Amino acid sequence: MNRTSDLKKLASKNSIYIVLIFLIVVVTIASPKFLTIGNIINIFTTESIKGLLALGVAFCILSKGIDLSLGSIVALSAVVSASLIQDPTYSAQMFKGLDMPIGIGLPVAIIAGILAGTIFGVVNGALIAYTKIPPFIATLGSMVVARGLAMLYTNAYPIPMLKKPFKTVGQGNILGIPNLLIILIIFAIFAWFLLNHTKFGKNVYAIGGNDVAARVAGIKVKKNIILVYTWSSFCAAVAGVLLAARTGSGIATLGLNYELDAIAAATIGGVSHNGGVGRIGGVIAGILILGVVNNGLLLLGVSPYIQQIVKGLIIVGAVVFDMRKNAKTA
Amino acid sequence: MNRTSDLKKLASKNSIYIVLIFLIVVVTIASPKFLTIGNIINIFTTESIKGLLALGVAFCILSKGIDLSLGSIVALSAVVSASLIQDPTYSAQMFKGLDMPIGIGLPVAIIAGILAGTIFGVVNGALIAYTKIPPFIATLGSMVVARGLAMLYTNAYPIPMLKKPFKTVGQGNILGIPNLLIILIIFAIFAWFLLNHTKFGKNVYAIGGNDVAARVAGIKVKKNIILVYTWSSFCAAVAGVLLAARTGSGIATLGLNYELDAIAAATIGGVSHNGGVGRIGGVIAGILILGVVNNGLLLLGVSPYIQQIVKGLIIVGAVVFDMRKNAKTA
Amino acid sequence: MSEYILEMIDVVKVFPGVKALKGVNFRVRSGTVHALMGENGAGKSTLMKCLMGINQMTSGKIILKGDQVTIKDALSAQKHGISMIHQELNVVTARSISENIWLGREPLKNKIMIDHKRMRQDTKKLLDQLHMDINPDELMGNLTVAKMQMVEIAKAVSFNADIVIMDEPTSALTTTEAEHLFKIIDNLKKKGVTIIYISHKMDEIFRICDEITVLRDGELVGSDMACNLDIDKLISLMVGRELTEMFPKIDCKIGDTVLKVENLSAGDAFHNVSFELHRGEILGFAGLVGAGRTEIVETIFGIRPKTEGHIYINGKEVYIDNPHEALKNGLCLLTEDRKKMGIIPVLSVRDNTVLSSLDKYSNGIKLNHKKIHVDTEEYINKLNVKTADFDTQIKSLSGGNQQKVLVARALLTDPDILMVDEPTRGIDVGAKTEIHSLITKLASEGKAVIMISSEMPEILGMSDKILTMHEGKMTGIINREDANQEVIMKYATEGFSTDEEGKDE
Amino acid sequence: GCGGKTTTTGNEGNSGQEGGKIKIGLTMSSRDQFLSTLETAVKDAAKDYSDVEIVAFDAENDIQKQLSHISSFVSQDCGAIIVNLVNTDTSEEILKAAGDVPVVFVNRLPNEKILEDSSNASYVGSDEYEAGQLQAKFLTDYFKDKSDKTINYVLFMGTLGLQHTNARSKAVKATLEENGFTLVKQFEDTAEFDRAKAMAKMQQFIGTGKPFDVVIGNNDEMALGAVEALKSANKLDVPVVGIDATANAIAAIEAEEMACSVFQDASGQGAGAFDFAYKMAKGEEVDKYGWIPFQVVSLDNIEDFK
Ligand SMILES: Nc1ncnc2c1ncn2[C@@H]1O[C@H](COP(=O)(O)OP(=O)(O)OP(=O)(O)O)[C@@H](O)[C@H]1O
Ligand SMILES: Nc1ncnc2c1ncn2[C@@H]1O[C@H](COP(=O)(O)OP(=O)(O)OP(=O)(O)O)[C@@H](O)[C@H]1O
Ligand SMILES: [Mg+2]
Ligand SMILES: [Mg+2]
Repeated sequence: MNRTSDLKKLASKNSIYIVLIFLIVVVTIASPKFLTIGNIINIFTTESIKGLLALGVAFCILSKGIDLSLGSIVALSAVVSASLIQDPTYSAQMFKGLDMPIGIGLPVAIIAGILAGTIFGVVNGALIAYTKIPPFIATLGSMVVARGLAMLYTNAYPIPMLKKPFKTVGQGNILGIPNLLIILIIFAIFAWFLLNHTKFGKNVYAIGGNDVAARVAGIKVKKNIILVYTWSSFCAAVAGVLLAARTGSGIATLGLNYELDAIAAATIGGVSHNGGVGRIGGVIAGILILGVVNNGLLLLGVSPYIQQIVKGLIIVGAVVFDMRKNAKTA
Repeated sequence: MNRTSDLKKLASKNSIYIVLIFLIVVVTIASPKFLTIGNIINIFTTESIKGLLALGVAFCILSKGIDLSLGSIVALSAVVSASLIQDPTYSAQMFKGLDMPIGIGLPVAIIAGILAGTIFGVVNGALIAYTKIPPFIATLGSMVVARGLAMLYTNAYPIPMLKKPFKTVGQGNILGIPNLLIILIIFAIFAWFLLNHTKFGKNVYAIGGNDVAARVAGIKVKKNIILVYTWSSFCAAVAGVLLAARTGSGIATLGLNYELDAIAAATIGGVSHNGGVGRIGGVIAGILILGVVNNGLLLLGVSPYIQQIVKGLIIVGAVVFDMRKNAKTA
Repeated sequence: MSEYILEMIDVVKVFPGVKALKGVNFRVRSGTVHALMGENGAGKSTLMKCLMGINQMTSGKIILKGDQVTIKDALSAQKHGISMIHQELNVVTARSISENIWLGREPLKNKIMIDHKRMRQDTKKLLDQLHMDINPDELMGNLTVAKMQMVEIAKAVSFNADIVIMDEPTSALTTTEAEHLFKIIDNLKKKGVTIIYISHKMDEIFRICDEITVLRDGELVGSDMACNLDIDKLISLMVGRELTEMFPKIDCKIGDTVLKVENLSAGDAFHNVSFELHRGEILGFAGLVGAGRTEIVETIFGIRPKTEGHIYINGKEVYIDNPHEALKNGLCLLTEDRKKMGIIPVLSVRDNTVLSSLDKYSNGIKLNHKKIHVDTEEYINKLNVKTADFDTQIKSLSGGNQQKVLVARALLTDPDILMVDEPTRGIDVGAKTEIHSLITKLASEGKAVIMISSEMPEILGMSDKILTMHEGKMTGIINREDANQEVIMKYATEGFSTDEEGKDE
Repeated sequence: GCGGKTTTTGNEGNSGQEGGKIKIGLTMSSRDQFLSTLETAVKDAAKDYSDVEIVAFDAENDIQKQLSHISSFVSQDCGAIIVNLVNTDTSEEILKAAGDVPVVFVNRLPNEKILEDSSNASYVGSDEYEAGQLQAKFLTDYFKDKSDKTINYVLFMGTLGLQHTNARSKAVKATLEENGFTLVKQFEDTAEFDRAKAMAKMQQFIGTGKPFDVVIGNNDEMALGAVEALKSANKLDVPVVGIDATANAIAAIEAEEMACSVFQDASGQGAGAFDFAYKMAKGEEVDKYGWIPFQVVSLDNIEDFK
């Protein structure tokens, strides 16, 4: 009896993975193209940008917050880094004549892009920690402001013609594995390490679970809140630089509504909006579920309108299944 | 001493109105055109659609939920009602030759539009109540599905050439007061009545404040959750029909991202995402703050990019001020 | 009709991983006060929650007034004439007291609108009847735990139920309020109401109960009239063994001053409190509800700001404005409000235990999980916490066991100065003794302890000195030798001022 | 003059042919009336051939999605890909992802250098800049008797950051100035191609009482929104110009509520794109550019567009 109940427990604890596997099986049966290496890599690269955002926002949700500014931070970081690494021969170059040797220019562009985005996280975190305004509002404000800055900076024109070595960062691969995927994996491992093996991670869980009790237990709630939002914006800023590199241009409209997909991925993966509950494995599963659904519908050639409808139903269905499993054992 | 402290308490309890008045004063000084009856009525009519959504979503947030599907419901209701009340002489009419006498056609179109939207609320509520999936996911699913249905129904084509009496519903006025504003006021009063003078309202507060306590007290939590989401989608459906009537056509892209503004208005107005705290007066103030900021920036002719930035800063600033006041007295 | 108003037959309740009730039979005679006893985690609350429809029993029968009934939710329990005061407070803090009391059954006028006026009047009447001096419009969240508890009692009474269940109603109350509750119970009994009473306080049980049922590990141990039992017999029924001593006080050497508090004030909560705490000393804080004892320790611990005064640790003045600082200075606080300031409900037993000591287990970056496992398990086992495993969410533990985990958290920080606020609230006799001996042991190791308790025997049995408070003022410090129940009550209720003798005598 | 450069599609053999059917991938930037018409035209054109199958996706204005569409077309062995770019500066990445598969860009013009450097890419569509120019041309005519040559204008821009927003806005202003007018900006804001938003903003702008001689919209929906607002303010004498020539707009022009619109031939672009793609998939040569011109629609020639 014990063994079967252990098995049941295991299954119920990991039901989101079951959903994922189920979806993969269904799609594979429906379309033989699905389970090809090319396609799998395509899924991963497509979802890697949003995946980074999901890894970031998961921390916010764990701490009982939310970050709506991520999509805009993607745009801001993308345009800032793109503006610094345009091909100097391009006539409409944003900073006329700017041509740093690539050994200096590349790091400068990347770091400037990441900094421009990450600052927003620090501000978000400080606002939330010190003024106690709802995370929803603080990050909604940043969302609007960051997008506006990106527009203002570029005058809403795209920044094209980026130098090749920069583009390679987002388009290249190592042993056939796309750089984007490698970076996603590194971030996932790092996020997992942070949450499970550091004090910071334990603090995030505790703050989300009961912030008053966490403070009384001696946790520096404010400092940790700032760190949480800094982390999430850092993820988004890296995603923004990568997106500019991948698409070969920086545009102020990049990443529109990405935060919603990222939050959805984290939520599907079992990160609770009541705070304190969720795992990185679940977030990754959530990202993949969205990726498989998107890709599957695409492969099956479903009409775009019906695609949306089916996608909505599958997302809800996946979470319902996950909850049902939990409910049964509770 | 007692009197001054009473005054202080009053001020702190109503600080969001102070923010509103402050903004009005600033804008009035900056632009003398602001405080004209025409402009004020304009603000109200412009914000009335989102205002209806805010009145709806406020209930969801009070019950510790959220409703992301409202913008899509606006679109669905708009296209459904528009499709039933097109001018029969229009060659590309959606239902060829459909021409009900206006006495039948008008109510049918309106009711069909409202029903099409409200059904989503019932489904949302039932999903949240019975399967316990997070409101974020349930309504995200509905958001995608409802938008997809609206697209599918219209094939993404606008439905133009609506009959005049239908347009009058959204464009007409009574004694100079636009119908839209009248409807908003009726809904606000009704929402206020619901929250403060009915069992349903008390139940919503209790469920949001402490759902275990509510359950233990014998409140039918599930039934009330379903009612909450039905109400919010009803508001959105009415808004959708009105929007179709106001713009004289139904398009599947209507209401995109409106839910975000509605949630922002409610949050600015002091409705707490931790559930159980908030008042209708605050929601109205929140709507007006957004309206005054939008209108003010427009009157001052601020460039659209800078508009966004300023708007973001003002939203955050307003809420920070509100919180600071609260913090001082607590 | 049989002599029993309520029979629960063969009740089984299975939670994932835990069989909380293993076929319990429970019979209650009409018009009696029936005590339900047992160690923490024995299944008392679970049994009552099954009766209230909060938990659904896995199998079993409920026979009410001779008829078998099914109770599917709280509403149907109310309809069957049962009401309950829950062990954990179930209040909506953001709403007013009258709204909380009439939650879900607000009086209506013209069928739709809530009759606010009547609601307020009814509340006033109810509170007056029960001699509670609380404003019906006050927000629930502004009350102290004790007052919230009194409101919960008033609410349970307001149902006019045939059966009132009280799950540890006095755990947050002081003696005076408890007395008040006993009067209420007496009145109810006179009206023919049946009461099921759960408590870990032995003296109460024998004062008010007619019959006692004991559970152990989800099984019925026995049931008998109170007059056939005494404390020792009852304890051995509950624990399954004899307990030697309740207050294993060791007289240990009192050392240097570690904590000195001078003229400490914090807003309206308390004024001008001064005392010294020495190594090896246990200083008890006695007073009535609202005396400001909790505020004093919270202020020392940096949870609330002080408005005046000085705090010295080991002779050096310290300025502590957050708990993190306090912990670094060797202070530790076990809070009174377990739900709000204690547990992180969704985290595991282990994570809750280690929460305050993470610094100790982090080598700069990485946490040493192995060491955490060993140390937490040691404390959890020592305190005999009843849990399926260490990864169980703490919210699924019984109330008393949650408290034990918090005690373990405090002990794990290895503090120099331990401040415990109602440390044995809701803890069974066996574990109480365990906690008492742990505190005593700490003192004997040269640590200093401040213990707030509303249980007179605990204060008297454990303290070296007793500081008494009345309405935010310190009314005296009594030595162990001079202390007895009457003296303390006098100081605590009348507020002897130092320069003026009580004139009411 | 680019016709000289021939496209060597080079993929003879049977890639792109599965069970005898050629697959042609179509990825649309988003959905609106115009793009839906274009998409329908592609599909309708394909119906005339028994050996083609169209696979259509919607990128929802997300470049990332569009890139993944291309990859999945390649893995599905499409014979050719029709791309309605989300952003015109990503053409290089699109071509890279497409590899050997020929690409037809439709409606949105990619970076011309990249297009011309590529051996198996072509473009079918109109020049967005021209749309604005045509609006300006109409207005030049309209205001030719205006003595002071000063135009107070109201401009409703589409979604900020999109290429056609930029091109149309820039073209109409620049051309008017070239034609000797002094432009005075009274109001210039985005209404995101949305009728309701344009209507709301126009109403508030009218409330300011500032004078204006013309309302220019980046598309018809916004122009119609402005018309609704002008109607309720009884100011229909001000000319309103739009782009797209939607059914609604044509009716409004006929009712003399709107002054002109610019017809962009969605069906023509769709059919043309399909034609190019089909030929390229079969290894035939096509021109580099297939221009489908814009046309002004006003009361004078309204009958041609009904
Ligand atoms: N929701 C739940 N999920 C899992 N286990 C539970 C749950 N509720 C109670 N238990 C378990 O059931 C057992 C009985 O708990 P119960 O709360 O009834 O004890 P109790 O006798 O009231 O103890 P106390 O005196 O500490 O209040 C405990 O082992 C507890 O861990
Ligand atoms: N959150 C609060 N808001 C307002 N007043 C409060 C709050 N908490 C406590 N008080 C007030 O502070 C005073 C001290 O209350 P407190 O309960 O801390 O005293 P105590 O001696 O610790 O009593 P207890 O026996 O309940 O622990 C009381 O007057 C109480 O009403
Ligand atoms: Mg219990
Ligand atoms: Mg206390």
